[in-house]
Amino acid sequence: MLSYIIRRLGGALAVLFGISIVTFILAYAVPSDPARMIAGPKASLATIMAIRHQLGLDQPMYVQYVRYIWRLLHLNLGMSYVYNLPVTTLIAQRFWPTASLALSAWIAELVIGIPLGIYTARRARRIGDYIVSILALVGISLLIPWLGIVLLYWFGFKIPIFPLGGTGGITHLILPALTYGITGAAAYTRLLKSSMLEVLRQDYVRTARAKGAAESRVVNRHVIRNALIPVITYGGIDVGYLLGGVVLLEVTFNWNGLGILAYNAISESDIPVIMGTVLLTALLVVLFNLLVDIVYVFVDPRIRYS
Amino acid sequence: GCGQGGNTTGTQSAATGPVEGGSIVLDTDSNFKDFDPALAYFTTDTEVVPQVYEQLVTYQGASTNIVGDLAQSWDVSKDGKTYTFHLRKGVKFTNGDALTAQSFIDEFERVLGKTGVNSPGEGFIDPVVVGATAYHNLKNKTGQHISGVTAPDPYTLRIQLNQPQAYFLDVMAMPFFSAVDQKYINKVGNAAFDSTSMMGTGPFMASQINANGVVLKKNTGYWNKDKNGNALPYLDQVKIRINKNDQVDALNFEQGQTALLGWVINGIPSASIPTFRSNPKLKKMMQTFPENANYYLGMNVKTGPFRNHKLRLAMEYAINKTKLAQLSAGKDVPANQDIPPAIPGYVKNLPADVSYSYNPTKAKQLLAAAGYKPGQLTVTLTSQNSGLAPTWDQAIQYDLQQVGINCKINMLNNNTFYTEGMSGSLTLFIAGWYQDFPDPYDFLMLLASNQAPSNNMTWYSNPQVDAWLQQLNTSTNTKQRMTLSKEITVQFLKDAPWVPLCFSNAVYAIQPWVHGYYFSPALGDPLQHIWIDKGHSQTG
Amino acid sequence: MENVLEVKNLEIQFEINEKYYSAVKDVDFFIRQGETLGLVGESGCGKSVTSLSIMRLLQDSAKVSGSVMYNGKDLLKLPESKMRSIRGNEISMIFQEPMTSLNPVHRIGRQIGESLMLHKGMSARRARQEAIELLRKVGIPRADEVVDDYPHQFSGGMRQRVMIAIAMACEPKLLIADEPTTALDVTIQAQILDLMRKLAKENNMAILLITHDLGVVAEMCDRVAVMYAGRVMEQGPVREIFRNPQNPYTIGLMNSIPKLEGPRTRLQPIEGNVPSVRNMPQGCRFTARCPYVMDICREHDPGLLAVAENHISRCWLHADIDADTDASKYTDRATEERHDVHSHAGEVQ
Amino acid sequence: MSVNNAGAAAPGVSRRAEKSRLGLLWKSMRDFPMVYVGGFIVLLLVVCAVFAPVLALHNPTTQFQNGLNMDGTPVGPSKFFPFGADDVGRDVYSRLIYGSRVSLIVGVFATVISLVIGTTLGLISGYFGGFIDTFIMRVTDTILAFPFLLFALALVTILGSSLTNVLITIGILGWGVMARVVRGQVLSVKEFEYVQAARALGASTPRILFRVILPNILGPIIVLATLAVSQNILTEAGLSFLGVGVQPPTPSWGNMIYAGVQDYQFAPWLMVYPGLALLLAVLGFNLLGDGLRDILDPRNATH
Amino acid sequence: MTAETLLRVEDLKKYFPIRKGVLQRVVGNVRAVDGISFTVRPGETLGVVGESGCGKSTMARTILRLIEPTSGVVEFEGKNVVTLTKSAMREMRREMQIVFQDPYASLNPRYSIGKTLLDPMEIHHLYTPAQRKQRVAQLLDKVGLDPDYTNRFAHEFSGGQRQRIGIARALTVNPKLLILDEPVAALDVSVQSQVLNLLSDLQDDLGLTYIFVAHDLSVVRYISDRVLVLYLGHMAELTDADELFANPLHPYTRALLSAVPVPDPDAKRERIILKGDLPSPANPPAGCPFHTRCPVAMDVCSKEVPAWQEVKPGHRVACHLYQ
Ligand SMILES: Nc1ncnc2c1ncn2[C@@H]1O[C@H](COP(=O)(O)OP(=O)(O)OP(=O)(O)O)[C@@H](O)[C@H]1O
Ligand SMILES: Nc1ncnc2c1ncn2[C@@H]1O[C@H](COP(=O)(O)OP(=O)(O)OP(=O)(O)O)[C@@H](O)[C@H]1O
Ligand SMILES: [Mg+2]
Ligand SMILES: [Mg+2]
Repeated sequence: MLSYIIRRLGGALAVLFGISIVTFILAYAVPSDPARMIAGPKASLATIMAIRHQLGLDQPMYVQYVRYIWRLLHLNLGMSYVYNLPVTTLIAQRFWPTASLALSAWIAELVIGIPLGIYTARRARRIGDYIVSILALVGISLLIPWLGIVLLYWFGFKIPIFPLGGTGGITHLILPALTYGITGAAAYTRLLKSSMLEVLRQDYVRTARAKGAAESRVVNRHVIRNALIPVITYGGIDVGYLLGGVVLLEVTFNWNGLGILAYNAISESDIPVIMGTVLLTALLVVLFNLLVDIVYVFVDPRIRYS
Repeated sequence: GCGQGGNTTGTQSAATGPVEGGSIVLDTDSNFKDFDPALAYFTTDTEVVPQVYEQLVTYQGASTNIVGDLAQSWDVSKDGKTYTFHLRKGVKFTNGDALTAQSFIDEFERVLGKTGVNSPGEGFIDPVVVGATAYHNLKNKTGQHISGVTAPDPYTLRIQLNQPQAYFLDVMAMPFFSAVDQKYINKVGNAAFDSTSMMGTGPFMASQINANGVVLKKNTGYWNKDKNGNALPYLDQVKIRINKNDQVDALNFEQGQTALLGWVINGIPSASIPTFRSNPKLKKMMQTFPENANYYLGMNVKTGPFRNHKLRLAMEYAINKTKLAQLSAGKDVPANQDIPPAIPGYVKNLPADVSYSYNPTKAKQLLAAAGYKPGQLTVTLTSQNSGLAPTWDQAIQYDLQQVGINCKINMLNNNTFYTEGMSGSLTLFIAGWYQDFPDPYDFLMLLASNQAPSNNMTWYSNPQVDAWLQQLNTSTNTKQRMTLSKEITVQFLKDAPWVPLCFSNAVYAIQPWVHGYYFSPALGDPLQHIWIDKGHSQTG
Repeated sequence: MENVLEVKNLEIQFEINEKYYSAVKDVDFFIRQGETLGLVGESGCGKSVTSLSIMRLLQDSAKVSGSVMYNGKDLLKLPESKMRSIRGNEISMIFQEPMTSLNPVHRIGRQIGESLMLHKGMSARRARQEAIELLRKVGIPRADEVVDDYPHQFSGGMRQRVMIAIAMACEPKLLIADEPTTALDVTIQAQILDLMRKLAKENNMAILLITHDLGVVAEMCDRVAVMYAGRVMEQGPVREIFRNPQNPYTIGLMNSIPKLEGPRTRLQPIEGNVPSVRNMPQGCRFTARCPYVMDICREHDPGLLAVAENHISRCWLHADIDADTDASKYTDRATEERHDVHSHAGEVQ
Repeated sequence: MSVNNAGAAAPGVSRRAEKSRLGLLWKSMRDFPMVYVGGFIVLLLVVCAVFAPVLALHNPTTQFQNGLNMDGTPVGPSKFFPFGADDVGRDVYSRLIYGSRVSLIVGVFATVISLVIGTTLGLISGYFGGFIDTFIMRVTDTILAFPFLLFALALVTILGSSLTNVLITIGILGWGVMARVVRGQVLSVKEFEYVQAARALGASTPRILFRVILPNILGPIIVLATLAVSQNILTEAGLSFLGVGVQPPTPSWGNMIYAGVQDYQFAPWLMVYPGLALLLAVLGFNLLGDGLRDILDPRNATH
Repeated sequence: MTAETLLRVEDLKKYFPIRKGVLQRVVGNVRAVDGISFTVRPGETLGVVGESGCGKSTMARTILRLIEPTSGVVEFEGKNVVTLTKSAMREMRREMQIVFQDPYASLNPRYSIGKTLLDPMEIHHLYTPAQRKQRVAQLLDKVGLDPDYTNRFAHEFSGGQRQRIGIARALTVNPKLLILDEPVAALDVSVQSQVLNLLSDLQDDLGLTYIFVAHDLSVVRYISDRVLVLYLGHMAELTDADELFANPLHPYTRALLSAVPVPDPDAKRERIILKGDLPSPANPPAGCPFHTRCPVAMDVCSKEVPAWQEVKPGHRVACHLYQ
């Protein structure tokens, strides 16, 4: 197990390395000059050139890349071109808000999606199944900015139960989490439903029934856990989506977090911040997927890594 | 209202005098980047920096009149080339250090790159100030000085110019040239001073700066008093929250959680304006300020189809500016020239041949005259992908299609747009210009050949205009300058490298219990004059 | 001795495309206390659905009618909660597939202990203790260690023993074993059968042993019911059936068994296939494959007829009739006779 | 519940043997009514797209003077504009009809692109295992761990914005999940003996991959693909929002919705109608996908 | 190599590596097949029996190179199959075919029966399309299925019918050797006897050679000329079928024989019940692999591997009892 984790972390390093190269290339391929951003819209060309020189932007790309990696090996993510702050500081300021936002959004998806999945599986091909499945699809079709505003308007403004956006504790998290949960739950619902239907036809479910277990016990103890594997797999992938899409939640609910930082960095060609946030996101996704693989072992004892 | 001129004052309470104390909350929709006065050139930053830092001179209230700030008075030599500022005595930085002429010299040196700062303010004093270029070009600046900036005594600052400049005091009012405490900067380090540890002589001091916003606290030792002798500022605290969703910001304001809506976010978001207009209570809180900014449709006169003058003229008639103004939720007004109406130099009565108006028939004729059959020409319209641009793009695209020009739309992010624009590779683009200071030169200089292609993204070049611009820059004679402005404007409209589109206005909403707010013409709106009714204190 | 279970007139219908088809019809049999009844028949003839219907474990798509009397109660009419208290407690079941009938994510001990906790209200710790005991009983070495293992760590034979342990946990009165050894190889099969026999004796437990392996039946059972296409074709003491099979289907089945001894002659299979649920012939269901088929067989089902004491068979051959007589009369007679046989059978012993 | 079909092929039923596969499919449709609904919706959308010029009331790009109120807000639904006008005065209804074209093309073709890449890589990865598997999975991780937005923005900025490029971008970025899922399926299917049987018969590797394994893992692929169709329609919307979607004034539901999100408070029709259209498409494709999966699953064909 | 030999297997071994650690080092082997040698003459049937997990399937698959052997020689008509190139191997597959144990898993559920049977001919470019169709009908007829069934799918057939389809599929390419991997294990007696009859009919008609893998001795007895008994990847006994059943030598063979339930309620045979389960091939016992369960084990059994000896003419056994 430990050796497996070590091997996977090795793979993660390879992935991060790949991502760093692609990001670097993409960041440079966009015809947009960071020096211009720093100098402001009215700066002279000379100033811009000076800035370019100062940042090393006049060097060939591979030189810049090697320098970047060299600094990275010393855990130095560089300085933001735009904010004049170390990228690590910028990230550290925003990490927890974004992490809590993403985590609660993810939990909301699970909290909404999984019970609905169980419900639809138990009611498969009955009216309840159709209604819930269609509602879940309605959820997918809603856009986060729109649903977010609607929820804010009704539950933050008209009936002010929740704060009108902004970073904060539990009360601030509920509406964004709900928004993400509603738009994202359907995938879990569908996945869980189909894998539960699969498990429900397994022989060991019949065994459980033959022991005289009540239907709820059969489902809770014998079906769900077995049906969870594909859901967990998707959960890992979903974290990637979530971290990529958290900017929409942040913008809608006024959370000044990593998503916004990354998004702005892209339009401002703030390469150190782009690199830093992309690598961090990638690292988190890879770690999460590793975590998912470890969770497998606890869910399904048949899975062993060596 | 950074970089946006204006003269309308905010609500004033006649009955009672200003109330001291209380705090307010404001929302902004963009991140703060840098609070170093030498670097702050970004809208949000320049709103905050003047609350903490002060300059030699500033504007009086909401007017465009220059008055002393940290300089109690100043003398200008006859030739207009030497400015001597007499500084206010007894002013202290909030850390207790005294303000001296050196505080300004330090900042000039910083702007010229002393500590590795790449200041956008550099272009405003180099090459105007004597020795600026030399100093800027020095590799090793330690122990060196700018020869034209001197301090005969601790409270006198002398600045020498290479040539007279009518708007030099306007330049000195820009936050780039604030007083800073070099000792403090050395202590906290340049980088920290840049971003997290601002410290000046102004009415407020930063008590908290983080990713969520800034909290400004009253500087109890502030030197300035109101006209009744009460200490400024009135407010104990101003909290500025970074809230990206301007629609939610509007809701926050409606809920009474913020004092102003529009401050730092360019007015009430256009999506919320109809809601505000239709609600009588909110409608009463709305106020409109001209922003002193223009939007124009630039055409590349150096390469591409728009080298053809007739085609450019056709464009002047093809665009329905009234509709563009309408699409801005009625905030903006159609433009017929470069300089906005509130800026000196605006030409009230343009000659008939250059007052273009929407006339598709004429546009079609001109297109034919330019040698294009309808549908034969395809152009690419480039714009930024923010704000109104997508709507305007499509309106313009439609207008062009109506006269027989096919138009593709290319939307770029802000930085890519300018990178491309400043390399002169855009054929047709929507751009805008916010004033730096209320002077015609600030707008007209965009047409100078030597600005191409960076600021003059159309590559417009007319030697006559260049000569006039040179004169406009150095002349100190107001009347002559106004004449020059008009001549340049008319000539430029004849050459038609642009289609002026709109002048923009900002629509704000102000809570009825907020008093003393005014929209500053060129700088950040000073918060020191704001006071609020008792019981409305906000902490966010 | 008393009948533990009496199945009468059992009919099981499945819904396919909104129509109901009888997979099992007119099935009658009984099991006495401590007795082992073998239920044999070709694959697909309805053995499993019959056993599942006794436990009321069939899906919603199945409609079950008739009666299943257990200790004077009709299991088919019992409320679900009552039925639950019988399942796994008084009647237990071992399924065909040891590989898939255990939940892969729960420890063996938990799975054995579950019915103890459900029915005997044991604490988890007591149940685990008991599970170890049961594992010992079914002959698994190192029971106290493997009790915390997962099914995948067990071999097929061990898993089948675990299944038996689960079934035996509450010391049921009746054990239904649905092909408990089909998936195992012969040496393991021998072990398992031995074990079942021992446990049945110890607890005076009745067994309904479902299989298609006549060898297993010969070794294990007291009586046999032979099923074909959803019907019981023949029923009687095991020796009777093997020595003196009456029904053409049983005869065919016996003939197709490859033997370990004697000359290696060509096997004699029953030609053809079991009819599908949706295409059951109207009369006797064996007509299409029966070498003795008569006209009446195609028209009418013969019903169970007594051929000897305790021995009944469903075939027109036993009914001494002329082809031209009114068939319905004979059907009636057959039904009556069946009831006779039944009550008769009940009196014996 | 395993259905034992021991007697299914008794001589009495052999007449069914002549039935064509199409007939079987049709028959299955009767057992799975939702697939009807889904199929009908998708058909409806296709009809909209194909016959847009007939169905539309106005030219979708005409900016009507009377489409805007004096204050610049769009006018609401009326006889002339059944679904109201949009922010530059165009007819929302007609744009909706024409918008089905882009949305369907993006939804379907981008999905096809990622399907082709993802399925191929997933098949190869799962089948060969070992180093190839590790390598492909690391590349997949890279794609999955990569922030979509950056990739999309950069790619479209480099390639320029056009329908084709939007297709390519969305397609290229979407294959990661497909590859993962396909690989997982392959891992289990390749253990079946019929795969070995094909090998024993001398089938080449591509044949085994695409003709033996692939048909057997279509179920989850179809479901994933239909989900992806709706997701891709939304992604196109997101790209339009960032100015890198399809060329204006070409309507797509995506760019209509995003344009409408802003004005939702005073012009809800801008977003509601395209939102409903999108919902319809999502429902249609997903119901169709679910239905197809059920039909293609041999366990569900109870005859 | 005489013309009398169609297939010669010599010292065939298949070890599945067990990997561990960061570097995935091989720390051990599952010795699924551990040194098997035998020959098969044309037209004969070699039965292979043994407990579940003793390596029968692995042996069958290794002979066909569906799994690469660890070592050993497999000679088919004088050619060493183990060293053939990939394309030569594909060609060779026409000669050697396999029928799998599980009739449910070995047919592609998405293929119609027609496609299942046409596919191999397409792969090997045999016959014209019209001839192929004809041949499908012929083959279906030959295995006793109605040619009308060509458009049906596997799930519509019973187990016995599926197994026939599996056999027909193997026959499409006219193989000389057919390896049957427990072809009747999943079938009930009446269907089983149908399939067994079919197999012997086919052998008579087409002159096929069979390797018939099973764990049920009574089945093997019916079909085989000679029988090979395997235990834990090793050969235990090899002799003529009649001889084996009349005179089993190896204690394991005896146990196996005694364990087969006899369909006779009066038969009171002494049953040898083996203790415990099959040991793991990953960790086989030292000495004779069977000694842990052997009822007559001696001291030497746990120390020395018994030699593979011809005890009587044509009767080989590996057991210390006969050394
Ligand atoms: N859920 C169901 N829907 C429709 N038909 C069913 C269903 N379950 C079983 N059947 C049918 O009922 C018949 C009896 O099936 P059952 O499983 O009882 O056979 P069996 O005798 O146990 O066979 P085997 O020996 O293979 O286990 C079969 O023809 C089968 O096709
Ligand atoms: N791919 C593999 N990797 C590791 N071990 C394997 C592999 N395939 C088979 N084995 C092991 O090799 C041994 C022999 O397996 P094999 O399938 O040949 O047995 P068998 O005699 O055919 O059994 P059965 O009668 O159950 O089919 C078993 O212990 C099995 O676990
Ligand atoms: Mg069964
Ligand atoms: Mg095997």
